Amino acid sequence: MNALDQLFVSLKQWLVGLFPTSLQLGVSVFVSAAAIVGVYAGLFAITTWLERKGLARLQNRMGPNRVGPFGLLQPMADGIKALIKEDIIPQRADRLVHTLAPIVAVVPAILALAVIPVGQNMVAVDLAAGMVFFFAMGGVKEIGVFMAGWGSRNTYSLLGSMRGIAQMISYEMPLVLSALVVVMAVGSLSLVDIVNAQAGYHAGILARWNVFTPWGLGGFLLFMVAATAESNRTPFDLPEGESEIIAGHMLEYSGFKYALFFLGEYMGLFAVSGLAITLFLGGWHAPFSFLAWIPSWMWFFGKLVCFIALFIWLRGTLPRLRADQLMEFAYKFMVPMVLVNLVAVALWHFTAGWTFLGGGLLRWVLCAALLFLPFLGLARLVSKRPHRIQRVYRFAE
Amino acid sequence: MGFVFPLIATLTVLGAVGAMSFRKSIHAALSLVVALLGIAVTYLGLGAEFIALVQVLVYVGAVAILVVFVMQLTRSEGGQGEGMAVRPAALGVGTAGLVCGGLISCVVLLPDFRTPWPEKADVGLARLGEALTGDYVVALEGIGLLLTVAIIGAVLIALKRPNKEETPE
Amino acid sequence: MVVTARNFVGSYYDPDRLPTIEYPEKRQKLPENSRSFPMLIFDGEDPEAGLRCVACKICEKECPPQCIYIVAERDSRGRAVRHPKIFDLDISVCMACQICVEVCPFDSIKMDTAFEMAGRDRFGAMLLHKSELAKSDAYFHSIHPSEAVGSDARVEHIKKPAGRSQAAPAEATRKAA
Amino acid sequence: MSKVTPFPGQAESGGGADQAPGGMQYEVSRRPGVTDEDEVLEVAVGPHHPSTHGVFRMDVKLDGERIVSLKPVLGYLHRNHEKLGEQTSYLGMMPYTDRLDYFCSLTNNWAYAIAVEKLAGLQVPERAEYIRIITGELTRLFNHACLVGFLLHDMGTMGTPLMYAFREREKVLDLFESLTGARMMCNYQRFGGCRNDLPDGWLDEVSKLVAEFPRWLDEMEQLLTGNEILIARTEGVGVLSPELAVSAGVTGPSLRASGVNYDLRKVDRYGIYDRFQFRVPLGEKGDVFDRYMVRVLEMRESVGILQQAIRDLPGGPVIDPRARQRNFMPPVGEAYGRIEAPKGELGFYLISDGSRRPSRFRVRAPSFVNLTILEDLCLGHTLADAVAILGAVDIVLGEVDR
Amino acid sequence: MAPLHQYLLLSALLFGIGLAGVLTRRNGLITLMGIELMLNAANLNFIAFWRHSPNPEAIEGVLLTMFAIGVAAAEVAVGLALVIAIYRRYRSVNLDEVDQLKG
Repeated sequence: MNALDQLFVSLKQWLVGLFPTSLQLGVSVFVSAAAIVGVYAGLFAITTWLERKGLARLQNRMGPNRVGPFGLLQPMADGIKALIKEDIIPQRADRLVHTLAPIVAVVPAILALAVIPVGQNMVAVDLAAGMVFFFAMGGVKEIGVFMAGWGSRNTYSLLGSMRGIAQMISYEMPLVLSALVVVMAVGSLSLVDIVNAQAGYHAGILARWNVFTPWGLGGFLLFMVAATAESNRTPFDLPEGESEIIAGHMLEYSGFKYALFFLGEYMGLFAVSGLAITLFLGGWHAPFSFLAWIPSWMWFFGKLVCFIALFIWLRGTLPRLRADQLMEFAYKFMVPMVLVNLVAVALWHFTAGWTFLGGGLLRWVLCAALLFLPFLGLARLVSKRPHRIQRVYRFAE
Repeated sequence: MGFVFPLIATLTVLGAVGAMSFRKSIHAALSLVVALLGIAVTYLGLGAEFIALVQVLVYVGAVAILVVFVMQLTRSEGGQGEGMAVRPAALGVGTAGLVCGGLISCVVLLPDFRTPWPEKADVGLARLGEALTGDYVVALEGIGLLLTVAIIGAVLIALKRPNKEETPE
Repeated sequence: MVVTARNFVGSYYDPDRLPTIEYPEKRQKLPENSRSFPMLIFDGEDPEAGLRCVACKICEKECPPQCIYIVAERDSRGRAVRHPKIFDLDISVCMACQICVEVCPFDSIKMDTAFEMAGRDRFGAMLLHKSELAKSDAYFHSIHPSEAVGSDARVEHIKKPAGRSQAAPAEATRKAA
Repeated sequence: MSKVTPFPGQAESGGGADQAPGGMQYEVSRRPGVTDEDEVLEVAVGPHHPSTHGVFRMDVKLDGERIVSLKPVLGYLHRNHEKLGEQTSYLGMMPYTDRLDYFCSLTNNWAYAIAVEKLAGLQVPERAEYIRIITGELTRLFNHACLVGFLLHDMGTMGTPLMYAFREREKVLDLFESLTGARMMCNYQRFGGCRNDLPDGWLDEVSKLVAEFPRWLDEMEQLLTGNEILIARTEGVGVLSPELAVSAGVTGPSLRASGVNYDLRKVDRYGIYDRFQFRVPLGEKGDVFDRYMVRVLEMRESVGILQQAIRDLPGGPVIDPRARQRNFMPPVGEAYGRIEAPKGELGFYLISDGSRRPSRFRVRAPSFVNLTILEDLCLGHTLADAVAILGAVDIVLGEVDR
Repeated sequence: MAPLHQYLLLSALLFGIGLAGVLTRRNGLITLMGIELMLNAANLNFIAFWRHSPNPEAIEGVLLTMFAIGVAAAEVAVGLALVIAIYRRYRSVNLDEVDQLKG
């Protein structure tokens, strides 16, 4: 099955081979870039369709079924509509900042995708410090949000962009620290090494993924919460809270620039889910050894679609958090929990030597306990539910 | 690939000049971001890949946003358009020109800056890590302490004290 | 979260969880009582002669938004004939409240169920004239069967077998339904 | 007085008192310590806004995210309803009452019918009373269900509970269409009873729906009441103290959520409500969560009433045969008929001078009165809360602006 | 890679621009940005000389730059806090008006 697995790699080598050696470097860079943009833009179209159909089915509706069979051409229709729509720039807006904002919002998200290993030796750029590159690109995205908010000189978009930046900054720390846990365990910043460290199978069956370790599970959950906040998805979709500030920083945009913003948001979503898969769910490894014959890139994109389905499910169900609750949750719950997780992985590292009979299990339970107890304490501090909601409702005759 | 450095250098200088001369301070902040990105790319040119990434992460990701945030808070992004105050500008630019001229002259005159680049092993991250936690661990802990103290100090200074001393009306 | 999942899965097999009716292809069966815009009833074949309406203008007076306009026919000597020359109804003004049906002593105006009245022209197309409003009694029986039976009894009572008598029709005996 | 700038960011117009559209000047209550030059951001949560339940504007002054002052601006949907009442006959006004609170047309008809019956002293047959109660309680069911849906939609769920509520509402609207002919604009009640009798098979449709409704309610509660974020967003937000509620004349579920036991069905015992056993849920704190819970509990009570009404629905005429509809001329006098509409106390005040047209046609709309306390609820909260509070106050602009 | 002296020229130019900005502009934020530029120019020098050093294993230059970036970030944080405090007290950001020593 190696042929199918390495299909794309051999395809690229064949393509690069066509050119004279002097041009080969440029061509291989171009082919990788084209592959990334092509694949993820296609995935973006599928996700918009999936989102509309999924949300509809959650809400007892049909979802698009008029444009093409089962509404499959709906993303095409949306794209054409975005292109045709008139592109209005508010008269008082700051032209340059207003037009540059979508570009600054989209480009970093796509660049971040370059670092994620999609399949066996199928990674566009194998940086030694891949993780730092990913988070650097995450940082640049915020400037795009600010430029959009400030550029359109509108109170709602100003409020939206301020909320957006505050949210992104305060959730960047838990995101980076929960990813740091894996770096400490694996010992390298390069994503390819992290995926290779998760190769192999426990007792021949279960894959050796990080998520099956206590600190991995904790890290995964924390990472997912921070990722939802970082990519502005419900229940943290405050910057573009429709019912309050309409479309937040994207308010004064129409036509193609508005579509660019959504492209940026979804690329951010793919990037963050891709990173979660690489760090905790074993990148392109199969979960069980007997399933290993399926090509590697199919595993990666399969998991990515599952993540997208999870985000859509979340978006259909949960209401939105308020701005101050969001911040309180970030600093009072996420940051302490992530620090505890660092301690847990250190404990895991130093108890690696316990190979006696109950050692593995005891080690697992010990780390899990070290994580779970602070979780209970912090949850009580932040949550409102347990002690204050017993409302007694009198019934008058 | 020789043309890369001059292009990036001019971009950085233009960004820096913009950062200092735009009337609207928001434009100044955004052109500072351009300058910082230019410097990050020059680091890549020099082979210090990790530093370039850290530079983008710290400066563009955090410092620029902080500056822009404070501009919003202090309502100075409108830019009263004070631009370069004429009289002191001559003095300021003059002294800066002198300092910069001195630097450039010593760079141009001293011969030993023209020697070719030696072979440099790629700085492995692992070696960097060991050095940091090895013989430079004191500096690492020092920078950690410094950052925490700075954050706490910043919060205390900027804290909005509604009651204690009312701003004189 | 579980509830939305149950709805998501349910929408594939449980009809209750997917009530959508794809309108142009599949149509919802309208209940018998449903009403859209008024129509004039005529007996027999000829819509002009068999028109029940006697141009008494009660519905024109009673209609809350005043959307009916009637001009009675004049015979050679200028005396009003019990037949409307013009009976215009502006369906952009009409709010389908069925007051005209209740107050009409001659059961000549009833509520139709055809609701696809969209037209291209905002004013002309929306003003339905007598010819477009007139519908046969058989059609009335087909859309409102139970109501039609009741109205037939009253109509027989009004129309004496030999032509319409001049005596005030059952004004005294009839109450609006 | 604070300066009024209709568009944010525009040059500050000169000093001027707070101009309400009608030229009325009133002091804007404001949190101490916040002067105008501070970062007071003026936002017009304008008539064209996704969560104002219709055309309704709130001029909000924000200090950061906190609301400093909130001034509701109404009148966008004013259709001159009451003057129209003085030019149209009594029967002609009945279809217009559907357009007041276009969400619950049958309770509007009922209130108007009660007012005219009080004016003319008409008797309503038993069967008509039961039909009125069945249609009234059905309206209350889907009104509260849709309110919960809209409230959650304002708080950010992408309309999922709203769609579930609309699914139930569709069933009830189909019932109304088969009974009265139209889904929303029913125009079904007449002075002295109802326009036509129940079509056959209608009643067991209703009982089937009433049997299924509690199952839907449990599903909604499972989705919402235990929801951590909903509790965080509504608990302690927009607290309405009983004293303020009573003095401001707030009625309906918002009043009962603050713990005041005032339900017209128990106070006036109009129609034949005294024959039914049902309880009135009262809240404890009066915040948005209580208003949500009181409405959910009221839905359960309404289901109980409907079951009792279906069980002992008598036969007999649907309308008092002696009542005249067309040239209806009530004796000279005045009357005020009021019912417990889903949104509060809906009242019609009519003065008759013996002619075919009322000489004064006044509507006491619950939404309008409940809206007066919006600013007191929202002071100190953030903009997101103001939207949730407005959702919980449950206003419909057709009724507010008349 | 361009010869070493061009990198030094670039950092000298940046330093000059930063200094000019600090000296001429009255807005507190622009001065902070000027200081930021000067710090970056210095870091650029460190990296240029590190790359130029004959000893292949030397990484002191990179380490020093990382610490310099850390210190610069801390400095900006405190500087901005000061600017906010000044704004709250004097209602404006122009450093010329900040001339009273009283608290």
